[in-house]
Amino acid sequence: MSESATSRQSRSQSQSAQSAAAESSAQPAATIIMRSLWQRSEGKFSLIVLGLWLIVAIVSIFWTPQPLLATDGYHVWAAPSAAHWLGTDGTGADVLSWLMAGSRTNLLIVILTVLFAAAFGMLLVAAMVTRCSALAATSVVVIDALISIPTVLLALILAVPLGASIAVIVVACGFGYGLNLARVARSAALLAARSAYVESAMAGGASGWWVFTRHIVPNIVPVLLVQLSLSAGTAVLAESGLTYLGIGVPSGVPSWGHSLATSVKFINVYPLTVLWPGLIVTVVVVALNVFGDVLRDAIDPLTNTGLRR
Amino acid sequence: MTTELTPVLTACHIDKYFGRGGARQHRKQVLFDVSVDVYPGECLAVIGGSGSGKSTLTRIMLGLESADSGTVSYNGHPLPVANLRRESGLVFQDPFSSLDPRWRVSQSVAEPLRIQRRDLSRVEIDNRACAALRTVGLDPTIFADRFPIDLSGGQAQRVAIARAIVNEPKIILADEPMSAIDVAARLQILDAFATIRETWRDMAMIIVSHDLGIVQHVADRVLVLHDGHVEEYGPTEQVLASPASDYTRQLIDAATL
Amino acid sequence: MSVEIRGLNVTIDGKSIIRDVNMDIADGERVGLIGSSGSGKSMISRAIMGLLPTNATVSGSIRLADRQIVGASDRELADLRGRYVGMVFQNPAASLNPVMTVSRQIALPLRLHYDLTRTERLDRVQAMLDKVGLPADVATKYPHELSGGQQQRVGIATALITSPRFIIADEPTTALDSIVQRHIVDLLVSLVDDAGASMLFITHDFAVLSRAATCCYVLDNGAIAETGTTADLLDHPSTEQAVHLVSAARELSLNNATIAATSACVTGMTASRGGTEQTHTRLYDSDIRQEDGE
Amino acid sequence: MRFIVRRLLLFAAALFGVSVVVFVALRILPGDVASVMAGLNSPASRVDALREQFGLNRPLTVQYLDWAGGLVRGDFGTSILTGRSVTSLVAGRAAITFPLIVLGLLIAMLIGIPLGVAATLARSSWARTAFHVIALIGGAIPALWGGLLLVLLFSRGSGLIGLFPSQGFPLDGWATPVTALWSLILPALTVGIIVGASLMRYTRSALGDIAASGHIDMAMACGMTRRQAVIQVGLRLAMPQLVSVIGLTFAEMITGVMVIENLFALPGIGSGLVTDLGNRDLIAVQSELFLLAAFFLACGLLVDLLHRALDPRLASVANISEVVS
Amino acid sequence: KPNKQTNTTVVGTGNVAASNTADSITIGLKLTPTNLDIRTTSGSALDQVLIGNVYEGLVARDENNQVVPAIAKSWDESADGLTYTFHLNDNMTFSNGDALTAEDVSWSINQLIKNQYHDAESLNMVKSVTANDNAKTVTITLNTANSNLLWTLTGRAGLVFDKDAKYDAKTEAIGSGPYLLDKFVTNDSITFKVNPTYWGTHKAKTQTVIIKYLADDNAAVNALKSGDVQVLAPITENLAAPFTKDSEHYTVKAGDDTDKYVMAFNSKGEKTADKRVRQAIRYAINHDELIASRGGADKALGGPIPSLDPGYEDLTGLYPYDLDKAKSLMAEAGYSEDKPLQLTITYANIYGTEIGDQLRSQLAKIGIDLKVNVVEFSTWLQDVYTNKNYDISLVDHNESHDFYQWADPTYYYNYDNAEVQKLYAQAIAATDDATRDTLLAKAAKLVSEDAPADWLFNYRVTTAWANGVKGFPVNLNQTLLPLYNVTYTK
Ligand SMILES: Nc1ncnc2c1ncn2[C@@H]1O[C@H](COP(=O)(O)OP(=O)(O)OP(=O)(O)O)[C@@H](O)[C@H]1O
Ligand SMILES: Nc1ncnc2c1ncn2[C@@H]1O[C@H](COP(=O)(O)OP(=O)(O)OP(=O)(O)O)[C@@H](O)[C@H]1O
Ligand SMILES: [Mg+2]
Ligand SMILES: [Mg+2]
Repeated sequence: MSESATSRQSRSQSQSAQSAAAESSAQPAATIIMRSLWQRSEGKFSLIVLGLWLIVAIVSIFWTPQPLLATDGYHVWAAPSAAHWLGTDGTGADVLSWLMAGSRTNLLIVILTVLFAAAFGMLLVAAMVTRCSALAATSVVVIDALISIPTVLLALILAVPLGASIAVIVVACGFGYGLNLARVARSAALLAARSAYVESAMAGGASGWWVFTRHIVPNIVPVLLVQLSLSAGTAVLAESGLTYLGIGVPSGVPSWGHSLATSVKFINVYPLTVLWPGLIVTVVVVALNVFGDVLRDAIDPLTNTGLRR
Repeated sequence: MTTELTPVLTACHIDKYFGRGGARQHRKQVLFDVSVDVYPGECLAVIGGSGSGKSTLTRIMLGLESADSGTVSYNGHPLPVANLRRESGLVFQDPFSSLDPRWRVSQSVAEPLRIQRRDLSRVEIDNRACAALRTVGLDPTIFADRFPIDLSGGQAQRVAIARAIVNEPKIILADEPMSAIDVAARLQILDAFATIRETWRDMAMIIVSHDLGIVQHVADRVLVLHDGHVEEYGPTEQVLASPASDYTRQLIDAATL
Repeated sequence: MSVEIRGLNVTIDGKSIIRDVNMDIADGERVGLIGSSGSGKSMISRAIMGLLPTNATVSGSIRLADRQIVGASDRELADLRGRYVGMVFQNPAASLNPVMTVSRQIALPLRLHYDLTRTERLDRVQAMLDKVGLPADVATKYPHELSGGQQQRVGIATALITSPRFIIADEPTTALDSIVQRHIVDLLVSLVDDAGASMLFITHDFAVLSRAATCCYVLDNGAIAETGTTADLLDHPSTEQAVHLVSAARELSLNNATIAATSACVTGMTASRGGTEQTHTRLYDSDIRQEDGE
Repeated sequence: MRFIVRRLLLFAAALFGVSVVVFVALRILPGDVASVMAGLNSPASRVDALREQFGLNRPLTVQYLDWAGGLVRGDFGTSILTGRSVTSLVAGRAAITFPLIVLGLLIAMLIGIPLGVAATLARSSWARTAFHVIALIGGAIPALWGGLLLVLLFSRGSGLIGLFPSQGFPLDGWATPVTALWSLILPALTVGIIVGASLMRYTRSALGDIAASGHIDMAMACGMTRRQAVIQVGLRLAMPQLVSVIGLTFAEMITGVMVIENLFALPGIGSGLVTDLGNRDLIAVQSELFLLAAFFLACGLLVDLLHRALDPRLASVANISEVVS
Repeated sequence: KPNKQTNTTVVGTGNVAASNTADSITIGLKLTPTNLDIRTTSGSALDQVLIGNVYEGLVARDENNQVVPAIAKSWDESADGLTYTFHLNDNMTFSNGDALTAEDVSWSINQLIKNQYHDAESLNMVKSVTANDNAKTVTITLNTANSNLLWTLTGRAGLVFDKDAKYDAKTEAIGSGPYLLDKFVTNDSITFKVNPTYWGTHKAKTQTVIIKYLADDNAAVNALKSGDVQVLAPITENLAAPFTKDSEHYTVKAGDDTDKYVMAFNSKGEKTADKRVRQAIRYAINHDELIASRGGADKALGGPIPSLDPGYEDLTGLYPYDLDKAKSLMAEAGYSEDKPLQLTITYANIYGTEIGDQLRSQLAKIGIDLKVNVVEFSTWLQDVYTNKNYDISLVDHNESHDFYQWADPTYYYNYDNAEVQKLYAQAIAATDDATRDTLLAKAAKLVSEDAPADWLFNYRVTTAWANGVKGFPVNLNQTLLPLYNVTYTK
């Protein structure tokens, strides 16, 4: 989403450069957005957490404290030690290494889910605000009907032919969140679609595509951002739940849900091992949710006065 | 103006119903046999009580809504006429709702050009947008990069006008363009209209308002609507100075206090 | 009820909205407040009601009779509002409760402040509806079923139902056509004068202003620019802001004596309905056929 | 009236669609109930015989018509594997799941709405921040983890403070209501806290929008205190929105409840569905899914009708989507 | 004060034991039966709870897997091994009051054969089953001698049902055992009540036994901790630590069992047809480590026959953990760590993900890139068991006396060795146990040498109970769980 806003920003930037106005501060929009994100403590928190996540995910491709594949049946559920900072799990593998490697799986899941949800959601939004009232009415009803299907049911059924896999999570969650997105964005989109500026654009001969991409999408970006960030957080949570049910991330693929699901069985005996994945998931989900809120405020020229100068 | 002049836009015997359902008796008739026309270079004002059908009539005249009976013709051709849209400009009642809040002023003003004039280069489009802004008395160097939220009501209204005139329309429709702003700003906008009318001499204009002061200020002719019926129709001077109908007289008396 | 405002400052999110405003409204006085859009007129009225947005900070003093408003507890304010002070909001559509019927809405201040039976309340509501010129059947309707003008009158009725000692009217006649407008202004004035209450009247319309207010404040960008009796102010405005407003208003107000014969008339065009019809009947025969078909 | 009829017709159409989709989706799955029943070490002839006996060899359309015909008559079929009628099977499980969801929702509402109101009313910025943080963290806890933390804290036997049973449901069900209720407390708390946190966010944002609108100001101008206005007027105005959120949450809670039922060994719909699907007891699964979908659709219907009852502005509008949300 | 009074009175009656012994006991088990129809539905969960409790067989098994009398108090075997005569007990009744006669016995077995109920194929060699009601005998004649017959009759094949009773076998059960079925809640629990008309010596000692199915390990442990169940069988070894430590209140014990974790290599698989690959894998697997990671209770197992079954012999020496040998075999077969062999292991999700991860890690060392595919059991049945479409499979074969799997080339192992088949046929035809055992041992060794599978370990079930529970079987309790002896003293 940020791309569209940024490109819009840069487009007008070039215009303003043309219009021979006194250019006192020709800062790129991205810098302004980052700065206003960083200025708020929530923004700082979420940027740090998400940044760490990204870094760890990249680092884990090349390096983890212990090789990921190494199991050691003689030292299962070991307490934290110099060799294993966070101890070992039920196969004797290093918990820290698995959590680090898990971060990239979860990152992938989150990104794919969000993309899927965004694409699907926008499609639905387009259907709902179209001038063809029959299509709009049916899509509203269909969305209301589909939205009641719980993600986990979809995942259960998808998991049978596909087996436990990332695709199951992405499709099931992306589908559900796309519907949610459409439903939530509907009012903003309708507001834009029925607004006087769209009416005058249409009166001036604008095509539906023009109106949708130029007017409606930019005006639902704030809702979109918040909803997508919620979806991202929910995807992380859903991953752990689905993996626990055996229909999420396949065995052997590191993920936070995998760490959580395998260690959760032993919470009575080895509570410490469960602590880490649980904490990480909680913190990351909080960061994602907060990030959506602050990003919305930072990226929207209506709320971020810095962008308006 | 002389008799030979033909009207740009003519509406004849317009009836309009609102409401759902098939049976006519369940629907509400808001316009009763209304006929009106506009000549090039002329400014027609539509006045009347709230809910009397002013907005509906003007929307029908621009083909934004269809009438249940009666015809509208543009330059002698019955609607729909393809080039009416290109050659007309719209100014809505609420300036802020008619500007995309996330578009800069320059973008909003240039939008009609970008949609209709694919032949123009970007620079050319920008130049025309700036010219339009200047016409309505806004300095492009200051206002082009602003967002609507940073404009005052009068400024926003003038941006909306600039947007309506950027494509040099043959006819402009302004639906209560000034109700939301203070007196000083109203004057600015009226000045802007005056400039435009001097620039394009044969541009027609329809203005809807319930403020008789404004009507007196700009309009050449006045149409008085009362509950969907034409109450009075004639030159401004005549209608305001010696109204033929009681209703018009009451309106005028109440306004002069 | 007298109002005395001293050194009022209102800041929202670091932005100064009202700057050092002093204002006096004596018992039984009707005071007007004018100023360009966004100059802070509504904000002052809200400050008097203790209804500023939660993120606003206030300093200075507002005394209503002998009660201090600034810093008063919500409880104390609630006790004043609706009982001694009534307010007509600028935008009736956005302030009337969409899930309350008109009669419940109008009766709300009565219900909150007085111990009346249901029938007593309904009687008063009917009487009030009558006063603002609304038919009795409006009572059972919901706000969305009313026109803008009717909504505005419901707001006025709500503010007046308890016969408050002080009335704030924030542009109460914008959505009304001139006939109804005149009626409402007269009503407000008579109610205030009969009850010996006082009133703060905010408007853009100078005709209305001169009818409603005896003296007047001009607000510019949050500060008082000028003050005086309405007649004086309209005749000889002194500050730039006031001059600007008054001259614009003068230019725009309807004046039968100065109707300018600037614009040309289409000759042969008659001002009567019949005449127009005739012209068109001749021009467009086809239309008539269409109409006959219907 | 027309609205209700239209809405009911849509409801029926949706049910038909659901039945087809569910039926077809399940036939794609590999494995069947006959081989599950025959298990390891059975000759192929037995599997074939079982298949024949259960009518799994018939054409799909015949099987569908058979099933759908039953549905129309209110007969949801008999589970091949357990030999019980799906109705009684579902009824037994629903007697656990629905109380659990309702209890969870109650807890969520008890947590979410008052906290949401409090967050709206809070004037000091640190109090707002505190509410914000509570809502954020509460909504971000994985159900798995949160449930087990609660067990570690409050369960009899393994918890720090032994208050509630940590798992299971009493054998005689609701015949011993207190024990039954008691055994649902921890699972309901687990879902309730998570859902409550998000409900709090919704309440806060809905109330926030309304509190900034003129309606609250009007109520206050009539003589209400801010608290009165927010609770009496604000909540009432937010009600349609909250009703939709809660209606949707109902569906979402099924997701959370599946994990929770496993975690707390409750033989409810969620865990039952997982086993039935695992056993490929398709008649049971398709009827269960159908009933669930019907239930959700009915919830949606109810929400729409409530919406209408709660907002007089909708009474004159045929298509709700035009006005609300 | 009055309380004390009553107390003394109770003590005074000398009913001490009765006052402390609980009327009911709750037992936590793991795998739940889907229905109760033991004649048509597979799964050891049914054998576990129903045989010996509700239904009784002609003969039964003791906890050392040996045949003992049940409905038949004794039996004669003809010298050629073709005729068995069973002498039945007197005055036997079913729980519904019907008398249990020789007619019921022969009807039950004949029905099984006629309707091809579950396990019918194990009675393929039966020629006829006849009853003599007056003499209270049942005679079974065979076409060929079968040394497994008696043992077979301890299982489902020998169960005796009431010929005249009409009931829904999926949800009800009427048998002659010490308990009768009171209530069955699918997926949740089974309640047994004492059978008041029970005829035999295994009189139930506890009035009510509730069996609670706890699929989630945590829930199970919490249930034992909070006293919701008194016995947990099985308990995951790694989770037993708190109970092991608390010996004042709990007892934890591992019992012998016939569960074999069989990691089968598709003998006709594209890559696993190569014996060197199969052998390499067997050398590469560190069984000790696997067992240690599971808590150490399980036993290493080198071949297809576990210690409780006839023909057992310690074969763990055949393929000791030897990475070098494994690597060189892989090299011979053309694979190395740089050019790894891609294999997929498919198994049902009930076994958890850990074991797959461990195998993957162990096999990675010899250049096998093992993909772990954890599926639903029904999918496993379809893909592996029925369609034989797999590289490596993993399943806990908990049946006893199941060596025939290796002598059946159509079984999903795809293992076809004529010598083994011949030896097995001879063993079955043997008329004395010693000969049978030698032949079986020989066959088992041949199988193990061929490496059609690796037997990861012999799973020994760990059971934990609250002190005060007596008489709970520890051995074989996942397939055979007679509960008549169980008591709980608070
Ligand atoms: N879409 C619609 N559906 C039903 N009724 C409508 C619709 N639009 C307008 N009306 C009705 O038609 C009548 C005329 O409406 P119109 O908007 O033309 O009035 P107006 O003269 O412009 O009033 P105002 O001065 O308040 O703008 C009103 O009674 C209004 O209620
Ligand atoms: N909730 C708010 N938060 C921040 N600023 C606000 C808020 N409400 C109003 N303002 C600002 O306060 C200033 C004064 O607003 P106010 O509503 O008092 O103007 P007004 O004089 O009543 O104008 P109008 O004639 O248009 O009603 C404006 O600049 C407005 O932008
Ligand atoms: Mg209008
Ligand atoms: Mg105002």
